[in-house]
Amino acid sequence: MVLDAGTLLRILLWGLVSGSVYMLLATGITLIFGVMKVVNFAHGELMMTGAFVTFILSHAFGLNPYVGVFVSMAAVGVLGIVIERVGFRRLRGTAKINEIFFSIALILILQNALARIFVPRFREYVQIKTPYATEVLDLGLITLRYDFVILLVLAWATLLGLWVVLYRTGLGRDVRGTSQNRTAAMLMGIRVERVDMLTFGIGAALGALAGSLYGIINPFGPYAGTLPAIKAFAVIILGGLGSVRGAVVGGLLYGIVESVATFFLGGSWRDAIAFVLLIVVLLTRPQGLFREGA
Amino acid sequence: MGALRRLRRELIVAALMLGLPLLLLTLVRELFVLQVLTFVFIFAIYAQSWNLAAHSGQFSLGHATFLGLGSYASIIAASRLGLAPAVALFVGPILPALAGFAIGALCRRLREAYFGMVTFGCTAIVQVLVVEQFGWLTNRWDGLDAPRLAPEGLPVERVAVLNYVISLALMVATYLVVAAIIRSRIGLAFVAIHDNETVAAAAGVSVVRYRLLAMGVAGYIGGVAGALNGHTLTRHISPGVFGLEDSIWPVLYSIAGGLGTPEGPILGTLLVRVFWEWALRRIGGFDSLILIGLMLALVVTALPRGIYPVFARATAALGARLTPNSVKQP
Amino acid sequence: MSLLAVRRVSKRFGGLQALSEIDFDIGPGEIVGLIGPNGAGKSTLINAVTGVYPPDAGTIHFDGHELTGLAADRIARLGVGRTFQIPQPFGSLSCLENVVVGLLFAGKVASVEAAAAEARAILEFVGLGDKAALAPGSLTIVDLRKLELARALGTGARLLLLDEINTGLTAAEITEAIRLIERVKQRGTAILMVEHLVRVIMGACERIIVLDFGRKIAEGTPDEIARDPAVIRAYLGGQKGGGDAGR
Amino acid sequence: MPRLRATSLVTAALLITIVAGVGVLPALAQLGTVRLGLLTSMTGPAAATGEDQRRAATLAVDEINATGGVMVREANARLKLELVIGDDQTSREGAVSAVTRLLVADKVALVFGGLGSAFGMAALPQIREHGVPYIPTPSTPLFTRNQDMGPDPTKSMVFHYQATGLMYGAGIVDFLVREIKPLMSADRPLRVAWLYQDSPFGAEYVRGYNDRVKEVGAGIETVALERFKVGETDYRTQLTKIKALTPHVLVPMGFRGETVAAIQQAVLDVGIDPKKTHIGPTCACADDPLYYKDLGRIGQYTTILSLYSTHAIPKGATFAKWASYRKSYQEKFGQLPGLLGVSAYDAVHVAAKAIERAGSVDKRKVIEALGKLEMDQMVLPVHGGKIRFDPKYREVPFVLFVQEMFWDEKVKELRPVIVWPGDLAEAKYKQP
Repeated sequence: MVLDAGTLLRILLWGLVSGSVYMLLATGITLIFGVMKVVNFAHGELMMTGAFVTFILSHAFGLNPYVGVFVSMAAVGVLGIVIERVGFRRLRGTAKINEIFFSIALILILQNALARIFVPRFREYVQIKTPYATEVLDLGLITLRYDFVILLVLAWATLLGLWVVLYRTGLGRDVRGTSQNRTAAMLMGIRVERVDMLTFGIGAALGALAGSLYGIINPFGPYAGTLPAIKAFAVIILGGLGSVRGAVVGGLLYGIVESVATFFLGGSWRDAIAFVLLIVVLLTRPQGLFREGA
Repeated sequence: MGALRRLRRELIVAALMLGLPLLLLTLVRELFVLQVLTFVFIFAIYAQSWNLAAHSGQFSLGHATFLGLGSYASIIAASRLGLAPAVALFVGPILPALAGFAIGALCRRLREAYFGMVTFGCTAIVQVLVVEQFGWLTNRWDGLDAPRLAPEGLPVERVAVLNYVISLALMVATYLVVAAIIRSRIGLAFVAIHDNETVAAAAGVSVVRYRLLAMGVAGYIGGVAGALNGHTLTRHISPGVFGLEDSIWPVLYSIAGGLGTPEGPILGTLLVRVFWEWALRRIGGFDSLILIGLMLALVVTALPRGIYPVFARATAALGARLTPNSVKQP
Repeated sequence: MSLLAVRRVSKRFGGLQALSEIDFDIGPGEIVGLIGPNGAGKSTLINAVTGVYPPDAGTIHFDGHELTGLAADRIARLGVGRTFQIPQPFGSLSCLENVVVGLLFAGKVASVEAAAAEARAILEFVGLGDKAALAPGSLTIVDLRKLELARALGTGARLLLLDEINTGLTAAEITEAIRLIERVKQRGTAILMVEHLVRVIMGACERIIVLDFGRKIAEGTPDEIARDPAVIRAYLGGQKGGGDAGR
Repeated sequence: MPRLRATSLVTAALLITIVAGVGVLPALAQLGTVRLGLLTSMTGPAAATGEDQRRAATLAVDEINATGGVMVREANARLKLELVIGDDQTSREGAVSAVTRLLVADKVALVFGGLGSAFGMAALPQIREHGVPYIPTPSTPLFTRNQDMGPDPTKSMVFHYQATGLMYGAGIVDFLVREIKPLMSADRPLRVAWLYQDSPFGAEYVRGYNDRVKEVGAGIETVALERFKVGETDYRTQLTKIKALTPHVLVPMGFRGETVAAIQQAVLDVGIDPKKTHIGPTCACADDPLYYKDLGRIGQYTTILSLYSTHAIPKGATFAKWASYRKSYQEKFGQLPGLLGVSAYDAVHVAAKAIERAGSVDKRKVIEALGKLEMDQMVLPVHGGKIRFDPKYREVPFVLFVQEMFWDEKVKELRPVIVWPGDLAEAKYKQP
């Protein structure tokens, strides 16, 4: 197996790119889990809804996807808030497994609603076209499409923005407070119900961003969200439930391991390797790489 | 005799559970209704196996591992080793039982979301092993055809009735086995572990041993459901069984029915499945699936403890003391 | 021969040396008090003895068996029962069933029916006879403590470790609790009682061990302990000259 | 007490479902019609292709009913055809319950159609048990070639109306040896790399390819057999591995969306140069209108092995029906048809002809008629112009041809030119 520098660099690059998408998805999920201890398997469908909104804005209205993505984040953020109000809020206090049940129902609703709207016209797969689709940045050893550069910049800028919100704003303080100790936060006068709502909105918006970026570099369909979401769950467990730092490091590590494993073991191991990694980490550190809630 | 006396209530329910469908059998000749109900009986066994593991606090998101391995082992035993399907049906599930022990051991220190994720991961890994490493035995992606449980040469109507009765009998048998376990010291140990492991240990319960036992028995029962499904309804098995979809069914049915009770999974499977079939036939396409999603969301938000409490309150009015002394709420 | 022999037991959590070189014995049927200011290592010691986590160093023997490193459930089955500082009943089981669990597994009672009968007797003994069928969720803090004790008794333990079973009780409730512990002692069960309330310990215990910052600073009869300067200093803090100590 | 109201609401709803459950009973068959069951994916990832088959089958049924229906001697009347849809939901369980509904509830006279090989195979045991004639259109040869379904007449109710993976694999080798090898590696082995879907569909294409390479013994060296999971759309890692092996040919084998993604990622992201590496021939099942639009300019000079092309109509009289079908489909549905829709369209006509020859709707007689059937080819081109199911494996020898893609500035889409086999070729294969 010839493994020259160019090939290795490209493998790590693909891992970095898919890792960034996993990272955004995982950060959204871990925020929601951190604050509300809610396991929402339908996060993948929120991701796909975001991707489809960006797609329609660019396909039907000609809006540049890198502008449309913010509209999509807002729209899916609102959808997230509605879902939290209607569903997860009412399940608080009942059995933990009910949340999984509710998210399964959500998967059925969102997936088939998207399919009903898009499949008759666009068949199984669509892809978001960007104005820079064929422009290429030549870095000597490898060439890199503009879209990848923008993806990495957008993903990390969003993380920076999230860090600022979390550690430099009132809302951020409330979120971290509620995440660490809900009852204490309530006693301190934090309106935890409002924090739940906003956190779910932010988490959903991050999912929409992850979906839109995924939809720019890969074709996607209404059913493409479920697997990435479950892998993102494995990531937040790898990184430590509720820990944003864990989600970031876990997401990147995950993308790279998947890419390297696909290179050496072949495509059929791609999904399974993710869980082999999870099992190995959990056997050595049952609470994940970073302490919970960091 | 103590045990039988303790199960008096369950024996009544079992008699009802056996009698009503048999009565229905005499009234209804429509083959399609028989096949839908046979599917309900088989997947009620599968949901029961998930419910038993959940009873000990182990909420698996990869239960398809047991369904699939049970099916594969039984079909291979029947077609390659020449075992009669009726025997392979009970020999095959030994493999998922062992897998249950292995997964239980792997996850003995993991709880809730961690446990769920690793069990899901195991399903993905088992699929690759079945297709790749054991491809020579499992025919890789082409899958295997399953010999029929009913003797050859039997006309289609008689086969459907036979499948119906066998599945019904096995469902009721599983119900009684699980009820006996839940009512016994093992059941108490499961609930103790589910509620608080440290205190259970302080009371002398060997937490790891009982968790493994729960996963092993659940593995076996899930395997029987897989084998039964293979030899009666699908008559074929392919690696597709190890997908997320097949792991979700028992979770849906058990929760809709009501967790922690042996009656819950059966009730849940019946109601959700009949609604599913009705929606698919009457509406079909994406709309039917959206409607099913809405219905499930409504059920869980309105009835967080599943349909069972409603059913129990309703039947309690009939005088028969069908509500156990304390309705278990996980 | 001592029932419980703790030899040079130490336990460290990261930087905190929770226990260092603890030595003591408890004879069969003896009531021993374990006191010390908050964070002295009382609960850590109980958790080490009952196998919640193994000690880093030292050995623990019970009735000739080595406990160090054994799993918590095996220690319970050897006859070491305990209650928890914060009562933790099995939420989805009735009070009767809570006690039945202890009887069936640690107490090694053969059948569920036999265990149920004996559990009813134990509940009567601790004063919860009328609440057998109730779910623990509906009990007061006092009753919950009684349920903890009942479950521990159910394990047929020959040594009971009571972790602050009287904290937060009113004076009358404490007297009742002490009388209950006396009756447990009459059944020949040795008790190691962890308490803050010095008055309770002085009243009930034959011997007292005092911990401070993870070290054993004193051991002796209640009178000796009351006069021991090290104990006074530990309890009343380093007052200038300690003039008005020993109230 | 809002909680009680919600609970009673749900209980009421659930009780209705039990009563409605009886509604699961089949609709009464319209008197005097012949019911044909289309078993395909109407929901799930393959839903679009299912829709294409539903449209095409409806078109065929309407055409036949317009002529008064099918002449059935036993009923000495012309009976109308009735199309019943069985949705396999792109899943194994879905296929089993859908075919059960078709056989048991709707009591169809014949089952046909389908996209996913795995779902067709899952439904097969039910069909064999009921002994109903089955005309599957997915491509796996296992419908008629595994030991259970071999040439024994009692098990031969399956008549496979689709080019099988074996035919496709062989066609790919023949094209590469005749057209590509002389240009790119006349004196040394042709280095071929595969990137294929990890599924029954993908596996049998590779099996057909490997069998043909052994048969032909030509200088082909398979340098890579990279796989991707069904539903996966990021193949950059596998393609990077393939680029490092500097192959002469890259064969991306998947459904339409997967094939388009594989080619775009190969050329744009991984930097495989179409001038140095020939891309194709890709799968016939990718040959639908969106393929030519989505692939775009980088698809130039790539090839596709087709049974039915959306844009290129091979010359010759045998293709008259092809043009008229295409026109009526476009008029009725506003979109151009795809390959699997055409297969379903033809299957309806084959079924109707067989029922007419059998003069009855009895399954054994229809099976016998299908076995002896000989009719003019419909839309899909067949060697010899006649549709006949070979006695051994009951397959139809379809004509496969390769098209090369060229960018058409006017329509801003790719347009194909048939370059192989010689008798159908409009032009020689043009190296970029």
